[in-house]
Amino acid sequence: MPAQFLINIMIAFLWTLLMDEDAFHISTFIGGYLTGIGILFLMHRFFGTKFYMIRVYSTIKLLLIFISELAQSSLLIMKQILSPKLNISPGIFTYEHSMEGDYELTTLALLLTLTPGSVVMEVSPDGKTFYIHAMDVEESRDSVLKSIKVFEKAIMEVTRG
Amino acid sequence: MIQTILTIALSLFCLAILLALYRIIVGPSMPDRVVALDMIGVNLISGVAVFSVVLHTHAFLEVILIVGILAFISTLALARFVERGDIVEHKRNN
Amino acid sequence: MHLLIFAILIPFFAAALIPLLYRRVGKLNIGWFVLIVPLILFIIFALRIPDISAGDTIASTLEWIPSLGINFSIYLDGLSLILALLITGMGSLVILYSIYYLSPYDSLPHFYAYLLLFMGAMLGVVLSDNLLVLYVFWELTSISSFLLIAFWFHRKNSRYGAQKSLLITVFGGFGMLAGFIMLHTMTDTFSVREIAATISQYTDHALFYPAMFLVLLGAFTKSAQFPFHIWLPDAMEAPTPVSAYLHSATMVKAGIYLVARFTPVFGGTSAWFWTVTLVGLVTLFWGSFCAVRQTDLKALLAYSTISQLGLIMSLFGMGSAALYFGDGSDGALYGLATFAALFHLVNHSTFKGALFMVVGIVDHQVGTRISGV
Amino acid sequence: MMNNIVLLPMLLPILVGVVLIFLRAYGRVQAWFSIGVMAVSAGIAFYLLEQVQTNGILRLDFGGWEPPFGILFVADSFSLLLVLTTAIVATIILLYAMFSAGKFLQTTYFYPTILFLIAGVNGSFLTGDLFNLFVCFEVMLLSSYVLLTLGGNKRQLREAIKYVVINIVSSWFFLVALAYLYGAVGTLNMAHVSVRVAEAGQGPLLTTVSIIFLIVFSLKAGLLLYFWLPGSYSAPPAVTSALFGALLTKVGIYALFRVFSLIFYHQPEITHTIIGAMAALTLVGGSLGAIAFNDIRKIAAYNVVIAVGFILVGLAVSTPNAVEGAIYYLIHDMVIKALLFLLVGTIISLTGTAMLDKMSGLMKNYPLLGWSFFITMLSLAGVPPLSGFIGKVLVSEGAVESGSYGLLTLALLSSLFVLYSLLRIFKNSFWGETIVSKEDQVPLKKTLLIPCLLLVLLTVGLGLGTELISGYVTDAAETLLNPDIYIDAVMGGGES
Amino acid sequence: MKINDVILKTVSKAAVLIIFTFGIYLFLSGHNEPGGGFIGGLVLASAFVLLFLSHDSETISDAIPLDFKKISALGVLIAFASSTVPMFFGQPFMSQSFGYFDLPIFGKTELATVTVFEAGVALTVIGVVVNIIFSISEDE
Amino acid sequence: METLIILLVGVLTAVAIYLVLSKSLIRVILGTAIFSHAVHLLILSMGGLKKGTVPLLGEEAPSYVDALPQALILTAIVISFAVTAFILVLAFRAYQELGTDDLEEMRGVNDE
Amino acid sequence: MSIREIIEFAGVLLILIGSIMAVISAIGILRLPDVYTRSHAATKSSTLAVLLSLIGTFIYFWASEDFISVRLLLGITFVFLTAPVAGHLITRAAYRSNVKLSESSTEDALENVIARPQNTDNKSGES
Repeated sequence: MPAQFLINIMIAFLWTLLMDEDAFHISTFIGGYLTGIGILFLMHRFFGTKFYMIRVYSTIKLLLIFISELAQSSLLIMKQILSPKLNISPGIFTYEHSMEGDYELTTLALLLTLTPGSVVMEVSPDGKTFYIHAMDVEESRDSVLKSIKVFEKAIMEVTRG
Repeated sequence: MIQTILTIALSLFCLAILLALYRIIVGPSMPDRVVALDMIGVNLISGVAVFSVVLHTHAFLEVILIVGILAFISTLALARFVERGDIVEHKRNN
Repeated sequence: MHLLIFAILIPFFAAALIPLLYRRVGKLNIGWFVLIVPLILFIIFALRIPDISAGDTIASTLEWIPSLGINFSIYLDGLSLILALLITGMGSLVILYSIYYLSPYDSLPHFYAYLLLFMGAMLGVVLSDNLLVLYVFWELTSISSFLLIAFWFHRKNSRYGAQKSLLITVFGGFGMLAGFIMLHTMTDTFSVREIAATISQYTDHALFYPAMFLVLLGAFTKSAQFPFHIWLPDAMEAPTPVSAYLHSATMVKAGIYLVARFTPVFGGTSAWFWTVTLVGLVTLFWGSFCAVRQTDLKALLAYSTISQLGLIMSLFGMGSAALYFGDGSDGALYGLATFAALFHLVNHSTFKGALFMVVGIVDHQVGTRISGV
Repeated sequence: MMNNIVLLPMLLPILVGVVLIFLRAYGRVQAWFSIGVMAVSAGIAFYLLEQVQTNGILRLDFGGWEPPFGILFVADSFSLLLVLTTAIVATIILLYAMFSAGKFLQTTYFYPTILFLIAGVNGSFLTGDLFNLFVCFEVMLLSSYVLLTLGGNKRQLREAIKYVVINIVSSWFFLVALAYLYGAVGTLNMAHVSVRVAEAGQGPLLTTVSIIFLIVFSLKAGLLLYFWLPGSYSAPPAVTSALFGALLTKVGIYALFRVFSLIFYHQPEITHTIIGAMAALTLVGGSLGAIAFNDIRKIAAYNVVIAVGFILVGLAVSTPNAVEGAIYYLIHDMVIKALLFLLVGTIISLTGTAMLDKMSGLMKNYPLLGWSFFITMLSLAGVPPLSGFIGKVLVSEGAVESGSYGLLTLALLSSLFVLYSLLRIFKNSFWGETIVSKEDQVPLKKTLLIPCLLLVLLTVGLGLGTELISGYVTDAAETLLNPDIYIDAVMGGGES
Repeated sequence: MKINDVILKTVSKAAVLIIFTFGIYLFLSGHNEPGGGFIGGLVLASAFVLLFLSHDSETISDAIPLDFKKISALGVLIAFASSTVPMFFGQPFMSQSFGYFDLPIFGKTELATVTVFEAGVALTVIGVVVNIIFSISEDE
Repeated sequence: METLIILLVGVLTAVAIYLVLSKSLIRVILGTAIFSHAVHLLILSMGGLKKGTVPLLGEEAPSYVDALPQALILTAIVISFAVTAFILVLAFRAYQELGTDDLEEMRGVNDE
Repeated sequence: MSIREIIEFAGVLLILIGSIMAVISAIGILRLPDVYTRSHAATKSSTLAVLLSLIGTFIYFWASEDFISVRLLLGITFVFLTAPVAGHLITRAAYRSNVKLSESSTEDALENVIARPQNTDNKSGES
């Protein structure tokens, strides 16, 4: 996967050199890069792996999920804050995830922390279990459990391709 | 128009900081204060950003990142202190 | 530059040499070597007698801090010569005496070094023309006296007496220094002769009387005049040769020398006359009065010394009356009083020195100096 | 006129100090390096002093910014005399440190800190900018904090806290004064400030600012506000207190002289009167303190206070004689205070106690030490012909000239108290029955006496050889009394 | 239950990268823009502090074998030595000079001697700050 | 504006002095720190609060503010930083050695 | 109104929304019953608030001066990255230092996992 990226950069660099300009122009480089993407899209089967822009796509998707979750959760919190009576029942519950490696784990934890009404409080020493504090346990447990699957899938798309 | 909105935004940030300040003073527990402090840091960042828009200058943009870094480190240090009573461990157990 | 400057410096060099010499000489009594110094000096000064009595004076200068007008200026006239002879002569005798008096267990090099230090300092006092240099030697006499009184410093009384004498004489010295500085401020010179020559212009100066009293303060503390006499009896803890030499014959005469030296400067005022005379008389009576009550022979002699010093002081005071009453320094009163004072000065030195030495011998032989035991 | 060499007395110690940090493990090497650099800076200071006599005041503008912009170093006779003395005294103290310091001190950055301290001191003497003076003060103070706490026994820590807090507060007051001065005259270059003050006239505002300066520098110098001094000067080891006693208060005194002779000289009836009153009270307080204690370190520390009062009498009077005398006395005091603290430290290390009543009869066992102390005592009391004498005479003469008889009396009486307080030490610890037998006596390292004897020689030499330095001192006093010389030298090159 | 710091460690790795980049940028931009040795040094030091906070001191000392006391000393040395250099060319202490050079790839670049001085300052600040944080916060 | 800042300086100084005079060492340290900030503000306002852009070469504006007070304050901040750090370490050591951070109690601790 | 001005205005509007959110989350800090719920307010809405205002600023500069501020982007990334971690750390620290959950809490899965000292009247207290 990184190999593809490097090749792409190389193509872009080559492109820039072939243009034979006086100075280094970033626009030429970007043009070269785009050309490289095209070439790679055509050629990626020869490298035997998936086209790396798919990874980029999933990363962007993950980011969008992040942002939308953040917006949702903020709105939720603000609704609760601004409601005249606090009608919440906070609590802590556990969740066992299926992530591997520090980066996946951390990403999931960050995502969870930003989802509506939940904060990851503890990670068990083996790293398998999250202890999550929720604003409204009953309500958010379901939503968290539901959305968490989506997250896991999104993350795995990025990390494992 | 824009200036008015920006002024309002700026004063709202100040208000938020003052509210958080109240939480710092009242407490009641140490983590409460840390939470509020973290919030002040975050609001300060926004305030600086808005301020640089008001003044039409780029000179303060570095401040944003620096305040962010410092707020994070201080929150981290305070949280550790609350949690374990030390800040830098010599040798971690695990 | 005159040879006489070296006369002052010889004792200092000799004192510095003693520690080296002591190692070489070994068991031989070092006193014999030390004795040579005052003897030579005595001869040097004695050779000057004809010149001085003919009315000549000798002056010479060695530069020290010329930019501030502070120099080793030597001035030898009759008054100085008498005292110089007294110092060297008594010095020789006392050293001779102490050769037999001190036990070999005492720290002889220290003793002789201090004694030579004192001798040099005292010569400096009587020969200096420059006020500040005079003050330098003045303080040196106080210090050497301090060291000599505390020669047996393991005794508590010695330490007490040494400290008391040092504090009082240094206190007086500081007063005298202030007086000298005032004189300098008035006349812009440190030379006694120049001051005496020009002082008549400054008698109305605001500093004139403060300067006079401050100089007198120095003289009175050194010469154990009432009420500063209290250090002298305590100083009798010193070894007897020291008592004989410093505390009856020479050092206590420094104050009197000062008064004599400054009579031409301040003598024309009533304040000088009354102060010197009255203090002298009170000291004379108080000293005698106290002396009667003493049983310790040395203390008795100390108080007797105080009263004798008072006598000499009052004589100088009376002499100055001649100046005050306009009789002039050529008058009979001035001449007579001064002559009497100087004569008694020498007189007292010799007889009191002898008495002290005798007491020392008694002490040695009998084992006590308390009479009536 | 551009003279990079002016910078060296501050730069060299810093550079060498930094290098020494890398040589942490080699105590001896560190010591020799520091001694070497101090000796070299003594040579430089002497060379500069000669230069000043022939070429007039030297100046170095940092980065080539002409005054009044930028910061600059100015070397006149007064500063250079102090730099020279600092270098010599520091060399000797370092010698003592090398012979006495244990493994512990050598490996805890002792020498680098000393060098930084000296750099701060020299910088304060040489700088021509008030803010830079503040910075150099802080360099010096920070090093002194570190020195005070090195070793870290309880007493040291306690005194250090007091010392540090007081100095921090006074430093901020220094900044307050700088702020007001900057607000009033718009510059901090000393010569330029002087010009501006002279132009605008020293009104009530500026006089008030000058009094803030007075308070700040008095705190540093120990003038009247000396309450912190005895404790912190008596707590640390001998070498440190010798450095403190010899150098730290002197920087405050230097600043007082500089500021009140160069800048705020227009209203002497207010400022100099206050200085006089403070000096008088300092003399009284110091004298009482010196005779009140049984702890010989405290006695020595109070002697520092007395000396400060005495020197400031010279400034309060401000006649040519008095200023000259004060300079002589300042130089003398640097030498003799170093000696005093070294001797006191040696006595304590020999007897294991600092209490007067617990020691006796050292004279028998350590005669050389005893005589050193005796000469120190006399020199401190201003007994001729030792080094304290000429300064005392001249300051007294200044007091007489200006009619300040009260100050004169106090100054002379304080000398008596000095004498008495030290006489007590001498009498109790050196005289008396020797209570320690020959076998039990702690051996005195001969090498420890070498620095002491060097200082003794110095004090005797300064007394007898006054003529050698009198030319420089006169020049220094002349510059102090005529601010125009200084101003011309600094502002002459640039726009005026 | 033992504390599991995995989230903190992972995030701080990323954060340290950002801080380092930013610190070096600040350090280099000090010429015409706000920044410079002192500020850059502070930011870089905060990166070290973050590392020490999120990991333990021994791990970091193994990973980054630097003696911060010596770093600060080295910084002072560089700063002062670079200020001394103009003295050998007859310029006043602390004189700075700069020039424009044509470097390959970078094009026309400004090189100023002040950068060396700033590097010294930055090193000093890093060393001092890390040391201070260390001595205050480290457990016995 | 200047008046406002001067008032702020006054308040800060009052707070600082109150803190410095208290018994607890840590309060004293905080007091000195606050005092330093008050002084920095004072320098700033004494330099004159003028209209103008930050004095940077990158910025182009008709007027710049006076750069000197800022340079002074920057230096002063560095120094106050160093000093505060030092005294914090010192207080920590003292707390370890003497077992108290109360200045009154510290005085009672015997020598050695 | 040109496009440019509209974009500028959008940026400013983002800033305004951000500021309003900041105030709301600050109210949350005051109103919510315990540390844990408060940290929700601090980590979520507050982060969003600052992100909004930073992005607003970024857009504004982009629109008005064609200035792409990498520093701002770095800042946004940094805040985005660290704010959740801060919340995580604080809640963890709070729980481990015996700050009680609010009365209204219904569930405590950590109760039996982390040994908390059994003194009820601890110093940190409850809200």
